[in-house]
Amino acid sequence: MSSQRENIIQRAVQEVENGTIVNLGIGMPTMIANYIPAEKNIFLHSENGLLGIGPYPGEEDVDADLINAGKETVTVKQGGSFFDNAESFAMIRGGHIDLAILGGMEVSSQGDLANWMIPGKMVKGMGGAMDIVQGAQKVVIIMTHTNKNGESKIRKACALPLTGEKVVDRLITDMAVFDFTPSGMVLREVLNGADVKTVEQYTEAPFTIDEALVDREAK
Amino acid sequence: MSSQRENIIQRAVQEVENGTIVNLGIGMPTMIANYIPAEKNIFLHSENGLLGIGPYPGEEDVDADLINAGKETVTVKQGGSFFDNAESFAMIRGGHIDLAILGGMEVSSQGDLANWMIPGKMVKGMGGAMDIVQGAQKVVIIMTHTNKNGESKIRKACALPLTGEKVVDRLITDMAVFDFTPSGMVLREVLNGADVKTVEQYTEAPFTIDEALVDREAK
Amino acid sequence: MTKVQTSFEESVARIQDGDTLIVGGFGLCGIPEKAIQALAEKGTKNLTVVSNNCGVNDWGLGLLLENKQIKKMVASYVGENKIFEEQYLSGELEVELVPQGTLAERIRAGGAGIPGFYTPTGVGTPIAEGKEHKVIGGRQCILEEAIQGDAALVKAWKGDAYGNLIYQKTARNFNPLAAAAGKFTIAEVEELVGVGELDPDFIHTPSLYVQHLLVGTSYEKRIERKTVQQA
Amino acid sequence: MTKVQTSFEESVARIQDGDTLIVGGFGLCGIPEKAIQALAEKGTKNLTVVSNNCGVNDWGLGLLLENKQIKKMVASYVGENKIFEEQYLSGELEVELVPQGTLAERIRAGGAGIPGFYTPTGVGTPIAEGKEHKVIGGRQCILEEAIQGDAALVKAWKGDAYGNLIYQKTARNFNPLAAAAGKFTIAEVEELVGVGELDPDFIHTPSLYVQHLLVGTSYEKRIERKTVQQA
Repeated sequence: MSSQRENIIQRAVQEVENGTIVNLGIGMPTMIANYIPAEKNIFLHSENGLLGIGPYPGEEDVDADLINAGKETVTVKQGGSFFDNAESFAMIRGGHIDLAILGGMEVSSQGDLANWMIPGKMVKGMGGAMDIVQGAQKVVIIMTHTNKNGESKIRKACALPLTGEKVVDRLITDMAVFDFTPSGMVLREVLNGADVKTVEQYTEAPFTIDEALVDREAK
Repeated sequence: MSSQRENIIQRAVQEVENGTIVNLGIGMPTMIANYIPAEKNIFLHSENGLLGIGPYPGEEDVDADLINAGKETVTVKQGGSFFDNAESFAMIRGGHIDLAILGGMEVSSQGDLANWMIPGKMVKGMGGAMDIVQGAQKVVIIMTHTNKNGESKIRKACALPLTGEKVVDRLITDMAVFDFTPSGMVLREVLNGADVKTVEQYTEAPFTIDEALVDREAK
Repeated sequence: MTKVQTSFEESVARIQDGDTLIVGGFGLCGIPEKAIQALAEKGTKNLTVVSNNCGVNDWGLGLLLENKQIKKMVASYVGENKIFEEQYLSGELEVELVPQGTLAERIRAGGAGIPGFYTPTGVGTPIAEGKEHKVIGGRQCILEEAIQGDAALVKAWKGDAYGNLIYQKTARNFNPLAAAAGKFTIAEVEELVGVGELDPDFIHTPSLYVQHLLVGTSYEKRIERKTVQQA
Repeated sequence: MTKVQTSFEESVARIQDGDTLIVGGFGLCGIPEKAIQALAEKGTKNLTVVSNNCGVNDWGLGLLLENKQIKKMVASYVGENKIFEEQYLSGELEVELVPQGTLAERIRAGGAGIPGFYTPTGVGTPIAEGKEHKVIGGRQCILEEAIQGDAALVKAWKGDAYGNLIYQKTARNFNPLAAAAGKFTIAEVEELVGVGELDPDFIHTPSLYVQHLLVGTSYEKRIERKTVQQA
């Protein structure tokens, strides 16, 4: 794993609070599970119908009937449960998931998210992402701050088709943490040696800076 | 039981076909269960969450957790199942019940049913009746032909508030059997010694007479 | 992470005057006896109670009626209760009658984040008055809205410390729906089992719907109509 | 009264050219392997298939794609299948992408007689285009309609002759929803058990949703992403 991705995951795992129900998106977010400290009792929700994802199975325990939303073989934790997809999304839509951490392609200053479709490319489908961003109590997006060309993925407005409008609560990149508040996007933290100036340079979307952060930099 | 009610039940039980799923309303319809021949394999649906009502329990098997929609203690038949009320009415609304037999206060010539509310009297509620008349594949109403004052309960239009509009498929009284078709209400059978003339006399609603019945009376 | 509580009194203290409360049970079958009793003792007032029925004079939700704790009742059938009749006729008690299937579906919708749905149930009846009508797939329907509770009281057969629940026979009825639709769900069980003892394939209410779990003792489980086979 | 059939070939012959077919499964997990194979052999054409995914090139619904039996696919994610991509890009295959939760709810609604419902899912996205919008309880929603199938194919773990079914682990997924939403539901099981052997408190699909029940043998249960713990 690149150190960039590793850094993002390390910061993202701090979002996971003890005793909560968490849904992790496919890809980088799934990897967060490996970093959750053992003393935190978390129930991971998998939208294909499982509450309480356990670790990957040993070779002898691989079960084709027990997979996560990424179609990987998994196990079930003690106290977990299985259910159908209507129930699974009732949990999501009904606000019973405390935290969802998903990947992103673009995030706008008003908290719009695009993460499912690139026009002109083969459309694979949105899976459960549109439901999750509407339903989870807190939606955290993790993504690299810029694309391969060094351009900001945090845009004034998303150019890509949306997954959800005004749905992002927090954005974690390799450089910064932003919150989306009624009064706009706020820079809360700078990460991994970046400073506010660098963040401003690589962020297309306008944002304000948390007072505490201003104070810290002033020191 | 009055012979009038007994006659209605005897005719109504003939509606119950082997291998079907049947919902019986509270009161007189519930009693139909006792008349279903043992060789017919029927699954009785109880809207409080039971498919496969068995006979009343023996004294030692009475279970407060096992009741029918009339709140009577019952048993469960082999191959039966329990479910919650959303599932129970999914079965009803979704068209998975083959036949419902309910009591009636008034039925109109277009197949409207009133059976839940008398203005000026204390309203007890409709329970599941409004769902059942909309959802069951076939709705059969059983009631006495006339009220205590000898007035027709089969009306041009119902005077009482409706349970459902154009929902009755068949009406069985102590005197006659009517079907409700796109071309109106049709008298199919006269029962218990009544003749067409008597039925006409005691029926406010206009109806046509089944050809086969005309032929029979002509003989 | 355990949701086990020991005091019904303290648990129901979460419920505030004026709250909307969803209560499981069908007739007196599967009702949360202990939580209702504690709430009657607590005396919380001006409640909107959503439940298929309203108990009988001296049991179940009838206890809250007797105390005049209920401002509004949302139910499908309320015919078993004299006090109900008195309070309703005197205008003290507001009543919303909802067809049983629509009530179940509205509560399910509340738990499932479905703000509204169309149903043919009630079309052409007094229930449809003032509601939006729409023809979908050739069928005339009315719009019904979700019901959510500030709290829900449910009764299960067994539960574990995380809040996983299973129900027994027809005592399931509205309980799983109420559990999901309550923002704060208090579940009472006859038996607390160890975490892992409930088979994950056969859990009726997954843990995340439950906030408090209490063990009740000496359940009365009153029977409204005891019917037995003639020997 | 028994619903047990012995020939997958005869059962799938109920499905007509042009039918809408709801198929259980998530990825390759819990798919009705045997009925799909029989349908591929039968060659029924112009199908509208509703399923969360569309199999892989040489397995599951991919077999029907390969045969060009599918006219339209309704799914939430179709990224695992090269043939799909080809047919889609060439315009041979019509595709309706539906958010997974909306898809599950639309199928549930089809089985439950709810013609339409409002959901916040998809608001502000391409999914919402052309759909009726309504604010309910302060939330902007779109109207989604029920999906019913002329037939449904589902895979369960165990079943009895009446058609009661139970599923195992995450192989449950869309199967109970599909079973209820199919006008003619063909269920395949790994094991046929005696009537009365399934506990009535723990039946996932009650008998009335199933029309045909068949026992499949030597299930392949292919795994898409075998992941194991590093020792």
